[in-house]
Amino acid sequence: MAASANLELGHLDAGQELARFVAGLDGDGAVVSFTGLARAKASNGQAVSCLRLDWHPEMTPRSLIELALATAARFDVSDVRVVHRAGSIAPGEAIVFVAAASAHRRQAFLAADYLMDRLKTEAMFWKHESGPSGGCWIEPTEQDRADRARWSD
Amino acid sequence: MAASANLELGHLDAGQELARFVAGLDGDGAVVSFTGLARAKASNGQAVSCLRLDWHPEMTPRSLIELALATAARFDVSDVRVVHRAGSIAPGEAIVFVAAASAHRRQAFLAADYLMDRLKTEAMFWKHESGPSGGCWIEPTEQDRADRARWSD
Amino acid sequence: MIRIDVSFYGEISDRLGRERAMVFAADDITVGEIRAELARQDEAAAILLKPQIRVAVDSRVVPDDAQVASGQSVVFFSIVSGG
Amino acid sequence: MIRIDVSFYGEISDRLGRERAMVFAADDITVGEIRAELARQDEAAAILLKPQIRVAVDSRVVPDDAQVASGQSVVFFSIVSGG
Repeated sequence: MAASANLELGHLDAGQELARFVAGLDGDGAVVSFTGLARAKASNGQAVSCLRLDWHPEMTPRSLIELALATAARFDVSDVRVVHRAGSIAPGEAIVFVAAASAHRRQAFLAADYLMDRLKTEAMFWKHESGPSGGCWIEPTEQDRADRARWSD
Repeated sequence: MAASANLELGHLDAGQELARFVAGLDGDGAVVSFTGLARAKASNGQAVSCLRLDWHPEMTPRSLIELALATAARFDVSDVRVVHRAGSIAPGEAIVFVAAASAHRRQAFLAADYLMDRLKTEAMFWKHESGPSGGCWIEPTEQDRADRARWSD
Repeated sequence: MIRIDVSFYGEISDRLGRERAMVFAADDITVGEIRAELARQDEAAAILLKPQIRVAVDSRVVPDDAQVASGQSVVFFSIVSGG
Repeated sequence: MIRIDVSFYGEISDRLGRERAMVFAADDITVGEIRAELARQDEAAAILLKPQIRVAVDSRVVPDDAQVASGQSVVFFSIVSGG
């Protein structure tokens, strides 16, 4: 069982991350990945010109590896990976990449799903969207909280 | 809503497929992928030296696109992609790549999950594993059938 | 006279090969009749009588009472599995 | 005398900036007392009294009755969201 996390201040290339993750596996057959891309429109329909993810130098990286480890411990997976952008992100760019590997495809799906639900509500980032009519801070949505509540911890 | 399928007779590069899929999106924020790798050990524990996926020139490609279309129609997704190897596959090589994109991460997870469950039991392939003590044909497992039965169609 | 190309996919191809051409002295024939005729001709083909061996005519899966016309291709196949 | 570095993350940093150093004429102090003192000093800091504003001491999230020693760093932060 392995888990790793990376806080990425530059570019996040989901294809490259998946290729690297798959290359590092030792025999497991099922890999599920999630890639989150910065949206071009805010939930009120207005264009987003820039997303900024504020982060804390100690708490943010630690929250990522703690959530990856919790995921690896909870499911029958051999490897869990999270790469998360911080700083300024243009619409369409990848914000987050998550992958889980298992001998059993259901476990890989559950692990990636669980990790994303926890990242949405617990990763130590503060998200700010700006557009032509100003900016606002983004909190987890009701859906994010409901998704998180599906899991028993 | 888009869906596409490719029967791949050469090499399948999961990272490249994910990169291409993400590059083709138009604004959707959530991408889930599944990659299935040829296992090195059969379910009886013996080494697998080669996996062969037999296929029919018309029925096999059609089964792939039909399952991709059924997935795209069933979930709130903007794009669904399946790439499936055929022919001889060495242990560790990718057999299948599936991706689904949506504005809602739950829908992307469900779509990829559903499509894999259907591919396991309905894609028109015939799987043959060979190893040091001979070969055998692989059918969907009880787990595959149980996974498929979770969906109401 | 009907001439039909029959092929076999999956485990059954180990025993029956990939393809054979069949000729019937009849004007029409069903998938079930072809299945039965193959089992009569060839002991190894008795496996075709198992219900999990499905059949397609011109690449469309059909039931046993489906008619087959001359020149059509018939595919018998074992249980499928992708992914 | 206690000297404590306080910083603010998320929406509260719009109003309170990123960092300020605070000095207290006391031997010990709790997180809750720092919260109250900030709100007293600065009208904009009343937001810190909302329960959803959490606090970490030396990067570990703690409750309001946690003690803070001189030289430790205290982080107040708004609701987090990743992914």
